Amino acid sequence: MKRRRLFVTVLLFVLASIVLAACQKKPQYTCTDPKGCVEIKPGEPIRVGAALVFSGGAASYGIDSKRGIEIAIDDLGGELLGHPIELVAEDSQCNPEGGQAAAQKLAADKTIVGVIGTTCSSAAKNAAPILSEAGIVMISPSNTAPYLTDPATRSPFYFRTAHNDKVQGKVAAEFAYNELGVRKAATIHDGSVYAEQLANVFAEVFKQLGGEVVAQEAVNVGDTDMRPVLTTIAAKGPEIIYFPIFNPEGPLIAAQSKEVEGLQDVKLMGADGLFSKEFIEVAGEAAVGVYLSSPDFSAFNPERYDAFLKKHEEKYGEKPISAFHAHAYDAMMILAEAIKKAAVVLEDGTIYIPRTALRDAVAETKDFQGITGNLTCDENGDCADPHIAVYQITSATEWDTTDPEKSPVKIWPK
Amino acid sequence: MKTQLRLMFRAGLIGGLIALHLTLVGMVEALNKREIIEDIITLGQLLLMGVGLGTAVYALGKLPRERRTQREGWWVALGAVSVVALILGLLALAIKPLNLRFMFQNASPALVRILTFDTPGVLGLVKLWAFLLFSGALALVYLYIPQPWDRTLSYAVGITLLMGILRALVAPLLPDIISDFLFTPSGLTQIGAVILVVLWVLFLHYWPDFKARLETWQKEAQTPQGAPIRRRLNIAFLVAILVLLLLPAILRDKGSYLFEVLDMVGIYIIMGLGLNIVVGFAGLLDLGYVAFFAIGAYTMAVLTTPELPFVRQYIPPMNFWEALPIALLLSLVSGILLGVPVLKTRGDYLAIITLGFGEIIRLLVISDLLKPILGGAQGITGVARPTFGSFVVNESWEYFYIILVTIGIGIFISTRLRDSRLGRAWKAIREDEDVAVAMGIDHVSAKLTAFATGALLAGMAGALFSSRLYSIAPHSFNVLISINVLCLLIVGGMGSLPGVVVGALALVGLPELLREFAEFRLLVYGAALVIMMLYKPEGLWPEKARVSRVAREVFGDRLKTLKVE
Amino acid sequence: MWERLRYRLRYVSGTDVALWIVAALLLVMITVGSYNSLTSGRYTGKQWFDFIISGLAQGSIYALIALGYTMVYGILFMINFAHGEVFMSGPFTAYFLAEVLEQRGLFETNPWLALGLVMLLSMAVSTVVAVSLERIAYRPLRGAPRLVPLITAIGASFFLQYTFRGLYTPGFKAYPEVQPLKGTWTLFGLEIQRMLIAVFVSSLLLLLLLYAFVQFTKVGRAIRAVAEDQQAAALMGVDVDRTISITFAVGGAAAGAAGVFYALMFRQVNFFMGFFPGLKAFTAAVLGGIGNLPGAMLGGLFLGVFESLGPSLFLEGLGVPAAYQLKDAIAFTMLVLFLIFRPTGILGERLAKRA
Amino acid sequence: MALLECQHVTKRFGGLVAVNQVDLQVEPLSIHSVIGPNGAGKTTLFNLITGFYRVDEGSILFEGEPIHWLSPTHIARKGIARTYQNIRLFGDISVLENVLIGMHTHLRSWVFEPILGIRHFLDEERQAYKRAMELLEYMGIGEWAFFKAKNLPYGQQRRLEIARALALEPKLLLLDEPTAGMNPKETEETMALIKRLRDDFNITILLIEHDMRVVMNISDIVTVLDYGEKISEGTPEQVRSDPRVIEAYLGRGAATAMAMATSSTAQGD
Repeated sequence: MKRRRLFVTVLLFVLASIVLAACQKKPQYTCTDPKGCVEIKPGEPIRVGAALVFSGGAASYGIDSKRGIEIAIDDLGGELLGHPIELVAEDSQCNPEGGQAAAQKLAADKTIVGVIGTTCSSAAKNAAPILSEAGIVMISPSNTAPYLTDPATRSPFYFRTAHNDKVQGKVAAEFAYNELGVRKAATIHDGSVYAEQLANVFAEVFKQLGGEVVAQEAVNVGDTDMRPVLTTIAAKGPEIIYFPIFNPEGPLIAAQSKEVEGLQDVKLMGADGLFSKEFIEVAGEAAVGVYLSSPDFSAFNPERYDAFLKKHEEKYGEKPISAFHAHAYDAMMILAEAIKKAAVVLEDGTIYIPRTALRDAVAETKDFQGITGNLTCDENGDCADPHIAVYQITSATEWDTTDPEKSPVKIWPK
Repeated sequence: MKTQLRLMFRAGLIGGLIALHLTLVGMVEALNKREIIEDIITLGQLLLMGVGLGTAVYALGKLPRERRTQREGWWVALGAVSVVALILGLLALAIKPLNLRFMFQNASPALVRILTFDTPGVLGLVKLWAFLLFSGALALVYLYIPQPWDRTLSYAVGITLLMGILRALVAPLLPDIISDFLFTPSGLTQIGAVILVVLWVLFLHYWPDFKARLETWQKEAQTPQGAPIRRRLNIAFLVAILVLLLLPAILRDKGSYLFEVLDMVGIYIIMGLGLNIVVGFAGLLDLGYVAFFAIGAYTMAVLTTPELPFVRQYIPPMNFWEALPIALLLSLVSGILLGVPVLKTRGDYLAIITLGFGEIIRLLVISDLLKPILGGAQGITGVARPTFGSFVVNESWEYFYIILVTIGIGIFISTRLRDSRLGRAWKAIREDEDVAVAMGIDHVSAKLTAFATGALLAGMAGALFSSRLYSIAPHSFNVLISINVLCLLIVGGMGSLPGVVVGALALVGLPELLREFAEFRLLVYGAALVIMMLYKPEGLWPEKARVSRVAREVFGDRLKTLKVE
Repeated sequence: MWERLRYRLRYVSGTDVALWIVAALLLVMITVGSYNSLTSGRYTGKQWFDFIISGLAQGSIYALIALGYTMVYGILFMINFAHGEVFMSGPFTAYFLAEVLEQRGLFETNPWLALGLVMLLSMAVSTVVAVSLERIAYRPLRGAPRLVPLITAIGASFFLQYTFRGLYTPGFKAYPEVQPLKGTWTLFGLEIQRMLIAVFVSSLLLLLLLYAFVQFTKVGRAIRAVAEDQQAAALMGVDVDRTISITFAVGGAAAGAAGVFYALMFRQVNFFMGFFPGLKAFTAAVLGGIGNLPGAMLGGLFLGVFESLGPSLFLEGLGVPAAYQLKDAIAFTMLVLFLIFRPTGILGERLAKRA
Repeated sequence: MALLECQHVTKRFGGLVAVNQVDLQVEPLSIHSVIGPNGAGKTTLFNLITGFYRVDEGSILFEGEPIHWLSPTHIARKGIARTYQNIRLFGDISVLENVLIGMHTHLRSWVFEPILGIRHFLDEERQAYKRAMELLEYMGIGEWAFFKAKNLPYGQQRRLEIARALALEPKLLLLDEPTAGMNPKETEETMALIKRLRDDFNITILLIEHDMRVVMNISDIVTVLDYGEKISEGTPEQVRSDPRVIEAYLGRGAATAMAMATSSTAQGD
């Protein structure tokens, strides 16, 4: 019986201390936001979620973006409004179930202010509605599927800093038809949502302009020997091959196309998924002459990107490993900016962030000086710089985005 | 003396290598961001502590029991831990001058700071050493705690830390007041940790008493005069079941993530039950099981989505219940169709052929060829959800009930078939196909039935999966799913039905909860599989010798005179 | 009459009939597709030749990996799922040496020496990984039910993949170029990439080396003896553990060498690079007759050519869009057909019997 | 009419002729032994009869019907059961279930009956369990019913294998060296058992032995194989004195010299 008394005493003690702790809380601000507010007491961190892909074959995109976010946090001095920023990274994988699970997990955590992610559009399809329901604003650094910002299907709390495929695919097609003057095109995608969509948009627009799409081919992620598919394409006699895919399949296509008879003089064009130094490292000499579409770097101060690269190398011991670090950096910065705008700061340092207000603050982002361009969020959640430029690689060794005269050289619009 | 030195260095080297691996892979640094107990210890430090503790335990384990608490034990354990400290210290020192970062991306200044506890110079190394000595000493302290308390205390600490790690699961389930008090956003508060340890110690201490009482009740209930007790026990049992069944509905708002996880576990359990019939009962090693899962999921999606204009020309979108039988039928038929060629092959060839089938299905799904029908790389959105009248099943906790019912059906089918003529035929084929055939068993139809039943369950799981997700993408159906299902069978215990549940919880549930450490999820998963196979190859819950229902009925009391093994 | 027919077909079952029908359908599809492709004149003879050449090069890589698979299978009868990771570990590690050598300019001044050093390191690392894998993960499991080592191998495969990912980088690393292997050579009046020839020739050489090793050395004899019957070999004084270790070491070294060729040919390494080639190599090993060294080689080449030729030859003629996407489906369909109609592979099984 | 009839049965493995033009007639309810030295083709003959090997030439008739084109499953269903030289039990399942598997052909249920729990199915199962237990008890291993088969002692495993074969209710039972690995006492018990089996179950038994002496007492007819060919056939006495048999067993040189000695030893048994 003695034992039982001990047990009861301890239990009482526990309950008492909990009640005491609960009584200390005194509300000073009444939240009227329909989706509620995040309360951050002095010394507590502002918690930002990152739902990106960290496992499987696509992991390098997610890790790349995560590093971009971390550098952004460093650039903010690790804090916002006197509160440290804490990044909560969850693996959203590259499929709907991963997106759903990661979103549910983040949505269950009431201290999460906003989420950067997801990496893959397929994951975003499921994550966006869940996070919107929970009132968590979500900015994706790399989703490109038109579906996500289509007014009919978009979730209200969803934004992105990556380019809608519709925009970029159209620019590429127009450039090829009008500027390069080619009339026969071939496309290659890799079975990813991004590439397939881009290739299709390109083909559609190219046909509308009056061109002919002679081949629409596809490779698989992980393929290394591209000669057969290139030989197939060569037989159709295109003047340009559009391959809006990723590393390393992209540079392999560029490199091996030089080894396939009939393709030596065909023009090659990729998209922003390939716009990184790694492209020339793998493709070597074959990279020279390749066109890549990308946000227009001359629209803003490109030295910032260089500073970013320096910090990246310092922090992670290597160059960015994929294409969406800068987009992620900008996404984090936009979020931080919006938090500053929306937060209600009390005297003792406690801040309240009304969720809908935060969303509106993000939506109002205008002429934001990011490293991927001048960002303005439109009413559907597309925040990427609408100015897309086409660059041409002119050197197999040099990669300098700060100087428009050096490779890659900006050639369109002039 | 010499053997002790050898033991010390051996243990130290093993521990040191593991510590090196963990640090250079980046685990320590990544986990260090998570504070398990506020301002006291991070998960990364806990990991290093675990290595120190493990090294000491390993070294002590090699010593005879009585010598562990003597001076010898102290020397060996702490010496081994010091070797670990030495190795980590050398790493911390070498990172900068040798530019290790050129090769090992995680050999960063941040790592050095963690290893030296933010203290530059020699003092930092001393701190590292002291920290590891402390963790090694824990193993020795354990030896000095008197008997029942040593275990109780260590379990309590372990469970408390686990609660801190799995905060995302536990905290939302508690009322806000309590969870705010016990948990920080990343782990436990200091008071919370103390309280939880105390509570767990008390619970674990009284648990044996309680269990013993329960057992005496049960025994009493079986005596003729135990009717009232029996009645009370039955009521308690029913109430417990009822509460369990109602739990999802009670917890629905707080536990949306929990049920997200449980749904996924449930779907894997359904698949596991199906594959258990194919591999566990009939012994047919199927590595392409994801094919049937994909067929179920895609049939459901194609038939019910408003998208896909090509298909919609011919068939209007169906609702969930209209599409379900078709999905099941198709997966059943595909099970038979894929089963036919497989009949001719055995063993590893069977494995590779089925693997090939799985890949073929995935490639077809993603291909431009079938894009008008299957949606290609973009997948399909707008899959129907189950409806009951005007009620639409929408939330994950609502799906959980449907999944639960399906699991129930799966278990029912499995148990019924296991002890039937067909089940025996499967087992015979598994054990020795030649002899089975010589016994007049039609191995063709037995194998095809196994494939069909397995495919049916996988198709069901797939249909639920796609409906629950509302949209599906081809990348979800890769070979990893087949491997995962097979592994959960083996981790749970081949052929054992409770093993399927345990295996799914261990291999799907746990990694799901640790989603934030996903960078290391498969690393840990792989290591766990290897360790599991090395030390417990029969699984966590192996199939025990059973006496079937009919046997119990037929032989009745005679069973007691027979040896059961 | 009916009796006679029934007697003739006495051993044909319903399953066989079903399979024959499927095979016949596929065959018709293949023939129609090929006929259409060949008569449409889409491709010139030179282009068909190019398909075959690039198929042979890719196939040589498969073959190199398959050799390791097949040796391990021949001796332990287990699928070493982690062999793809052994293949990855070597060149991924050797990348850093290559990078240093390139910075020092050795690839310019003495490319063969540089290549040799990189190759050596890669083989050493792969060997160490393979041997420790055997020692730590497989040896304690000898004699366990077959599924157990398979699961262990799967686990080890994940573990290795993510270990190397954590150690080095989750991204890609680009290998330096080797000048003498750039450009083309003219053989029989045809221009062929030097790299392709180099890979093909070295895989042939490696095969010969391994074959000679297994066939003519004392250790090779021990390997064959263990493959034939472990217990008997042990009774005859063969150190079984050591022999198995050596087999893993040899398989690992071959994988390390293959890895460097892969890295040179495709200019990039990554932690995931072993997974798909590993899967394909296993398919190749099975195609050739698992446990059979020349079979692995033949299977690899066969698979490579089929993958390269198949989409254009069979599928395009049938009007399949983006046919190249389905090349793996072709490979696996062929594997399935092969296993059904010739279950022991092209050259038949067993390391012991045929080496 | 003979129950089983082999007509000119031939089986080749590559260049090796394992069974060459063998004729065999097994009379109903007889105990017929096939003996011969190691490698004489006895087990191959069994595998031909049970359909595991394909007959290259000749035919095998069972109850007057050709069975050599049937699959092993169908041959088993015609009523031929067998045991193996190196015992092949279903090791990981219980002894009782091993016997139940033997009854496979006499039960009817498949997928739906057990799932739906149809009464007919349950009755059938109960009957089967009872019958299986009876068989086990007949063989004297009833107490082991719920042991895993692989954990039985060696002698018990032999008995279980026979019990499993009997569960098939065969007309013809093929026993492949049922006394292999037994000491003389066990061998004698087994022989007595075989005789009892024939009488209690009314079955015909075809028996393989390589030790000639073992079968002499119980066999009605003995067929001697050597290098795949039938070299002698007849009652035990006839076979025992056949010089070709002696030659096969002892070698050509010794044959004549040892003829007397052998026959006297045999008589001494």
